[in-house]
Amino acid sequence: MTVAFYIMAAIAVLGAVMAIALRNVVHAVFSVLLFFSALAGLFILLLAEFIAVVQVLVYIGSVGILMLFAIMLTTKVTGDPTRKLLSRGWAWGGLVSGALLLAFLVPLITQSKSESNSQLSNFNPSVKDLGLTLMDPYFASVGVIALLLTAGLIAAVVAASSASGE
Amino acid sequence: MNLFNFTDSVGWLMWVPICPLIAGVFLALLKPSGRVSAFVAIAALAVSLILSLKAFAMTWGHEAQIETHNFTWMHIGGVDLEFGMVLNALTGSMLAMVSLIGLLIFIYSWSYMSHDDRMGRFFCYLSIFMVGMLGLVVANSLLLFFMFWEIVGLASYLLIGFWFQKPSAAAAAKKAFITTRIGDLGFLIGLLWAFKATGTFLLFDNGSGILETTQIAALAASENVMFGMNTAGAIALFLFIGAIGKSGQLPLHVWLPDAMEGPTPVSALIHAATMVAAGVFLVARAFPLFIADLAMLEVVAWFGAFTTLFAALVAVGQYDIKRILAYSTVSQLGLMMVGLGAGGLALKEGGISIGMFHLLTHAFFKALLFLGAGSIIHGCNDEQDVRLMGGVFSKMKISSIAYLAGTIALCAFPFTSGYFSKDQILLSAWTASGPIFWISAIASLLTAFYMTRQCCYVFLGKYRGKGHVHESSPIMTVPLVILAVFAVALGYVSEHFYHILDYLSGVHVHQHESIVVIISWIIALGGIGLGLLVYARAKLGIDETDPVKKVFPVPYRWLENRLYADEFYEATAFKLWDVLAILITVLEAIMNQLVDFVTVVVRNIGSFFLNTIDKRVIDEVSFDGTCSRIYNSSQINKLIQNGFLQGYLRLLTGGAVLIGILLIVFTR
Amino acid sequence: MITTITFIPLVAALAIVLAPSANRGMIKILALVGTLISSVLAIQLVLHFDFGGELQFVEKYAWIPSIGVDYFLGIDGLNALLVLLVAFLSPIFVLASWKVDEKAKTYFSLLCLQITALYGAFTALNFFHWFIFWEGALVPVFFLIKLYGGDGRHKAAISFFIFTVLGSVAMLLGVLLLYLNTGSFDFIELRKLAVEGVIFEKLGVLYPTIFVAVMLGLWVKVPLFPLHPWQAAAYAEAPVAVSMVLTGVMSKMGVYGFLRLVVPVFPEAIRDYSNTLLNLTLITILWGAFLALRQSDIKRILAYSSLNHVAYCMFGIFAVGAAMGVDKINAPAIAMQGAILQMFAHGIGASGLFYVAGKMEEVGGTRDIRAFGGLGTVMPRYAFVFSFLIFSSLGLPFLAGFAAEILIFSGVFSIAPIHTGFALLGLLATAIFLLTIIQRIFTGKTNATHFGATDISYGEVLIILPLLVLTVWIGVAPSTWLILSDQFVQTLVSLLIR
Amino acid sequence: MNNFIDYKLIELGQWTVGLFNDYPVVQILVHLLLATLPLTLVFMGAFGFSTWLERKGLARIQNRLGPNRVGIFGLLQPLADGIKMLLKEDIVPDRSDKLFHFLAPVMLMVPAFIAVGFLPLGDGLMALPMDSAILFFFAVGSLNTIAVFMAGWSSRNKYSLLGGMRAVAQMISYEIPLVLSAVAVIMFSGSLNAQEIVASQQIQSWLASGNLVKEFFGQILGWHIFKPWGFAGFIFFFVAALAEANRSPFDLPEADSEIIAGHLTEYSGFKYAIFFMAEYISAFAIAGIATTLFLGGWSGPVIAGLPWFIIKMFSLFAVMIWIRGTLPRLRVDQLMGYAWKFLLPLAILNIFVAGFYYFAEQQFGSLAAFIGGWVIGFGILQTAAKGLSRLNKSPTLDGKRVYQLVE
Amino acid sequence: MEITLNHYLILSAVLFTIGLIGALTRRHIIIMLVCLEIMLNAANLNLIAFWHFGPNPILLHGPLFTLFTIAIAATEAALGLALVLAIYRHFKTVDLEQVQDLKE
Repeated sequence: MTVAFYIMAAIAVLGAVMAIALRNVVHAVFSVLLFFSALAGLFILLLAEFIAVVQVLVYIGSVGILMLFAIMLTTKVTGDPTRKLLSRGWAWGGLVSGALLLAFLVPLITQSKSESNSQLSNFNPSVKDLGLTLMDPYFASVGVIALLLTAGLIAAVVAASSASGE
Repeated sequence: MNLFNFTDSVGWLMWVPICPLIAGVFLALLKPSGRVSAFVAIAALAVSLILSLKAFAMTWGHEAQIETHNFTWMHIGGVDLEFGMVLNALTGSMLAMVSLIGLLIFIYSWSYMSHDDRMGRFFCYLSIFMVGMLGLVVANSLLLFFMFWEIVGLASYLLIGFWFQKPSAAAAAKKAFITTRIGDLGFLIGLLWAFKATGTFLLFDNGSGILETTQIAALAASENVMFGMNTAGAIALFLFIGAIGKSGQLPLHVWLPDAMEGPTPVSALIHAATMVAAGVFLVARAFPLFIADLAMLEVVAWFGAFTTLFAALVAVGQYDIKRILAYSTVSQLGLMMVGLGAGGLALKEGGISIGMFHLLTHAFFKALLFLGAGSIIHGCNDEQDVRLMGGVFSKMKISSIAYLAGTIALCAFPFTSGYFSKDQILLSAWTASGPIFWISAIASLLTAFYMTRQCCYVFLGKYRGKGHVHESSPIMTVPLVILAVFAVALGYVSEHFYHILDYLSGVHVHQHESIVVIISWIIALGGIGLGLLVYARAKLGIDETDPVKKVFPVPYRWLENRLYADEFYEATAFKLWDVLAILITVLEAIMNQLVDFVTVVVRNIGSFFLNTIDKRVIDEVSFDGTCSRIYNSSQINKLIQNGFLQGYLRLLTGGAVLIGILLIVFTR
Repeated sequence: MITTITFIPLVAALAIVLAPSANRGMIKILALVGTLISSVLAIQLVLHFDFGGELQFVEKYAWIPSIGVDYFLGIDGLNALLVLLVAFLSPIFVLASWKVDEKAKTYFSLLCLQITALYGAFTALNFFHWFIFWEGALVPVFFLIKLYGGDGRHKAAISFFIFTVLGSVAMLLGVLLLYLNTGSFDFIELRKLAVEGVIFEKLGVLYPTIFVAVMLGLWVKVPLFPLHPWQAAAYAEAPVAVSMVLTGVMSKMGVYGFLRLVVPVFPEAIRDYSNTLLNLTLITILWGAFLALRQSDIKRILAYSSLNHVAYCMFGIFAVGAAMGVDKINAPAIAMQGAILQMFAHGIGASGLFYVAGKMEEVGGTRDIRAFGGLGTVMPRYAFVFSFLIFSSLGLPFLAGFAAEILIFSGVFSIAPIHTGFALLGLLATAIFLLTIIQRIFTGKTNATHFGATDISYGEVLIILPLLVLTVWIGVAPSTWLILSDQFVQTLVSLLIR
Repeated sequence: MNNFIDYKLIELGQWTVGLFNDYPVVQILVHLLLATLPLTLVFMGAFGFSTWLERKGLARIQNRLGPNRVGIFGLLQPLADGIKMLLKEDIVPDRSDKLFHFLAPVMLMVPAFIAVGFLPLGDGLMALPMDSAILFFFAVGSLNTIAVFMAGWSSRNKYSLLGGMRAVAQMISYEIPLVLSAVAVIMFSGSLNAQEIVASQQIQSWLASGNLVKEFFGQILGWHIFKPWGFAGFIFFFVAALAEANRSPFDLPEADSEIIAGHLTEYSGFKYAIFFMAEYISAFAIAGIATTLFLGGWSGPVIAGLPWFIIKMFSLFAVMIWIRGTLPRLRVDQLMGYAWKFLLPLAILNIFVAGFYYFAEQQFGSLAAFIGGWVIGFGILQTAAKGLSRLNKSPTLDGKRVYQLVE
Repeated sequence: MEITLNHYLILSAVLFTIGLIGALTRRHIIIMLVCLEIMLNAANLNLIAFWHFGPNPILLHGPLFTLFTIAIAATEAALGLALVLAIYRHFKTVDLEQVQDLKE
């Protein structure tokens, strides 16, 4: 488990770093797909099979594709060899983000008590349980999410198509 | 209020006006064809007639009995405004007369109007009229009486102006409405005063009604309220003004001859038999008030006397067959007033019967005369000028005989109905006041004279008009015959004659004076004789000068021009009215100029504020100055708000970092 | 509830603003639906009104507590009938302007705004927000006249605006002075203070000044004699529906203001100056009637007739001040009831008249009655409706005008018989000029230009039909409506008569 | 108990694993090998066979012989082709993205084989026995898209890119009706487990009755395809599956006549062979999952589960071949419209029909639900389909069509 | 060494920061969206980790919440990319620096 975690973590970090560092946008997107799959692996490690599947279905199968589409539709076919990689004042951004990690997240995490024992060893959550929970106590939330998705879908269609009407 | 209770209360009397109302609404809303309309209206009125006859039967023999049925119309501030119906002899007889004559005239109109494509509308108006008239008769509240009175006025307006395409008809309708309205305002004041003085509008209300003894006594107790009269007299005076307007008495008589512009059945029904008699009926109804101040009775009698003489004189100078009858009506109405006034002076309560009896007989023979005239006009191809008629008798036997029956009744030929009623009036006048008697007698003589003149013009000689003369249809002649029978035969109830008088007034009436009887014989026969003497042999026609005119040219011209009454009003009242209106219009124009001036001033003040104060002070110093200062200070903010997305994000993150640091610092 | 009724038309106005301006049908439907909902709710509300009770359906929330301003709404006997009036008329206003197509969006949103202001002005019970609605009713009318009126609309709108605003300013100053001395903007509170005589005491020397100042604003709005000249022009030049609003409801706002703000708060003044007030009112009655005699512009005639009729209301109200005491017929109550009923009856009748007069302009292209003739032959339905309303207006029994006028006269005659006698002359003049209208327009030979004139459609008949039905209803059974204000009037009269 | 072959195979596997009880690491490896190797080999063999089958079938349909030189009936033709492919030069375009050009076929093949692992080949015979196997199958199936895009993009060829984009758009679109029509089955069986889904297609009470006739039919009549929603769902699923596997008539991404084989343009040699194989294995996988979902999986009378499964799967594949030989290719605008405007609404409607059927079965018994379901449920679907096709009908072009070059 | 909650937390913090750095420094608008997804995923990892090591995993709060997050993230991605398309059409660029109309 330990090994698997470190491998996955390494892949995830690598993917993420590559995603923000690579000049070629398509490559960047592919590396973020790598990051997504590593995260799916981590989910499996954490016994959240279903979430892993959803991760693959949604992120790799849909969001990634969507990004690729967006790239294909916006820049030239081969991807945009951007003149400059980083935006104006990038140093500020880097500095601030790093500061956030160091000043905010790391101290908070290190201060907290480390938990290692999992209650999940004697309980294997099945998809059925998840579904029942989703449909019974959280039915309203599911409805809201469904509405949101529909609204998002329509909004996306409108946003993407209305401009073409110009 | 139980409308369907026909036995123990008189609430069912309400159905008498409601029946034609239903017919009228039905005709107005559904607009059926002319034939159906006529049928509906006649059927409704027939029901009313049956109910009226029931009412008549209930009162006959119970003359002193007064039955009422009252209900609340409005409730205000703890006070009830009540309406009601009353059933006494006055109601019963009048109802019977009105609905009977009404029905006959409805039937007559069916034929008379059959060529008019607005026949349905005509019957609708007629039904509305019957609503008003019957309602007025049964009303137990002065206010309700007034309301129906106005409805009658409306119906009269609509019917006079029935052929509104004719400008003269429209003008006559308006004139009729407005002239009677002048009288109505008097009536209104009278009833308001009555309300103020008694606190009720009810005529009879178990002893507390206006006409009942306690109230009358209270009203009569106050002395010298107005012109030396007591309150009852004052109220009566104003009510009498209403009666003057409606019954075409002297100052306000001008509308009635003009009203002949309407269809002939209308003239017969409204402007001869019923509506114009409503004024007389009002006086009869409110008679206790009149009796309470004898001065008021004299006023009534004098007004009546002047009117009857005036109208009889004018009638002599007219050529239009309907106009002659119209002036005759005015004259007879005056005579009824004389009857009421003088009768009141002579017989106290019995005065009612004197006037009312003539009203009833007059209704029959005058309706007959109008309908006959209508038939003759119809037969003479819608010609109304008597000079263009002549020789009608031989062509239209039935109509002519009926017409002649009416004529002799009107002339008070002995033992006809007119004779008895007129005789009673002259008798009362003889008792009451000499001058009034003589004026009435002269007027009666003139009546006989002008009726004879008219008959000579119409029936004798050769036909002088265009086309052929033809007899009218049976539907028209049958009512004529029935009315003729009534006109003559009402006289043959002579043994019941005093019964009728007793019945009408509720008190025992008996008067006899041989001289008067002789005088009235002389008047009737003398008038007819004089007329025949002058006109029977004379050459008559449109080109010929009237025989009387040959003798008295100047006075006759005055008569021809109706004694210049219209011209007089034109020159006085109308002018005054116009001058007032012009004066106020001018004043208003001046005020409008002032308004414009004010507007200009305000606008100038406004522009002063705009140009001087706003621009200088507000804009340059305070508001704009502040704004530009704020604008300048925003240059720094502008650096941050640069629209660069990541810039915002970075600031956001910086903020988070700051919070983190603060958290760390403060949690330690 | 009242809040809902008041603001639904406002919501409709907003919706209209947001609606696509090309879609006029939708705009009109929106306006109609908005007003209809309000109307239905308002009628529903009045149906639940308890006749015997005092103030009902009260909504009272502190608004600006520091100066005693509440959001205070309620219905009592006085405004129940007027709310009903607005409820009956407001959909008809919209329907009457159904043919407005040019700048329809602005028009209908202004109209809806107007209706909100009307509801508000009739239900507000705190001077502060009453005044907001009062002025709020002014602005849309100004624009409606200015944008959609006839040829002389600019002048009419300006003079209308200036007059009413000046009046309002006077009133505002007066009420502010009143507030400074009594510390209350609340109508009910002020009435209570007046009953206790506190107001008369506290104001002292200022009393007459404040009375006159407050009255000025209302005087202009009604309007009464010296301050009426704006009226005829505004009524004549406004578009049909706005004329209806002006005559049907706006003039009633002035009368309502008298009953709400002047009579209960300044009873002493009403008593002391009753003779002057009655004289001025009488002049207004005759003035309007005689002016109308000389006019040939139909809307001007109706405007002056309106001047005359509304003055009858004031006649009834001022007579109460002149009353010496309650005699056996309780004349002051009858007069005041008459005044209130006259507001309602005239609101219904005059709106209808302006509506049909507008139709006349449509047919003949002019408002000059001399240009017409014989329309009765070609347009029988129209002639019927027009004549019906005219007869109601001239006081034919069993129609609305009579019931109200007979009450006013019955009451006033007991108090001031001479004045009544002269006022009856006005009645005569009314009859003359109204019948002249019928004579000119409908009788005689048909004008050649109008042979092809089409009669009003059944749809238009349907618009006007509720008014006709109400006219008959008021005339035949006035107690249906009177019972609403009976309790209120008795209270008010007992306050005025010591 | 006719599934003895399945059980024997499982026993054999367990026995083999049991041999290495002392060496845990080796045991895991052996376990993995036993799970994957036979599968890989079998399916590669099946791939070879199916290429032969397809060529033969197409040839028969087109009234010719097809491969007949190498081996009996040309049976060894696939082998020959494979060798040829291996020997060919691997051409990589100069400006291509080398890494992705190399990764693309691998990315396509790996998910295809993983997907095959989720098929319930027999009773208990499953390479990756996971609880939510169906879900995993679809998740893995969606990875195909990435690979195709990779291939298309990395070739630096406009036809390739166009093909890749077409493929991506098509696959994403058809994935939705595909999953939705499967949802009906999942809902009905109440499980995502492939074995349970198969078990739910056997009428358990009949199996336990001991009556041979009942046992026989109990293994057939429970198939979802015999239910109205199942029949409709199967059709939707199969149509979507054709598109998902880029099979004719949805083979637009590889349309030779339009875009010169699309994303495969720049591939040759072994990489091309891998692409080819991955596509066939994908087709097998999707046919297998259709079998599992609608045709009762391994459930069948008389003979064992594994043969039944393979027979069914290959029959479906044969139908695909048949379709390929029969139907022309779709136009690209029709393609998307068909997915979004026709299949998707019908699939959603089908879910409702399935739900109602489920409750009808509980309420009225299975026979009544069966009869009523076919009448009502199928009627609804039929009406909906008719209505949708009418709605989707493109406006007809008026006027005579003009052939400029012909006339 | 046993894997504890803190490992996951650190990992997710690091991933989040990487995403943040990308979002704050890269000028390509799509990369920025990519970075947003990275951050969201890091958060998801946190949720699952807390659930896994949390006191009451049987309630399945973690996966549920993650499911919702993913749904929202998917919406966000779709919408964001649609906006990118709109922006691209409007500005003819995907360069964030040139998309500064908000300034006016």
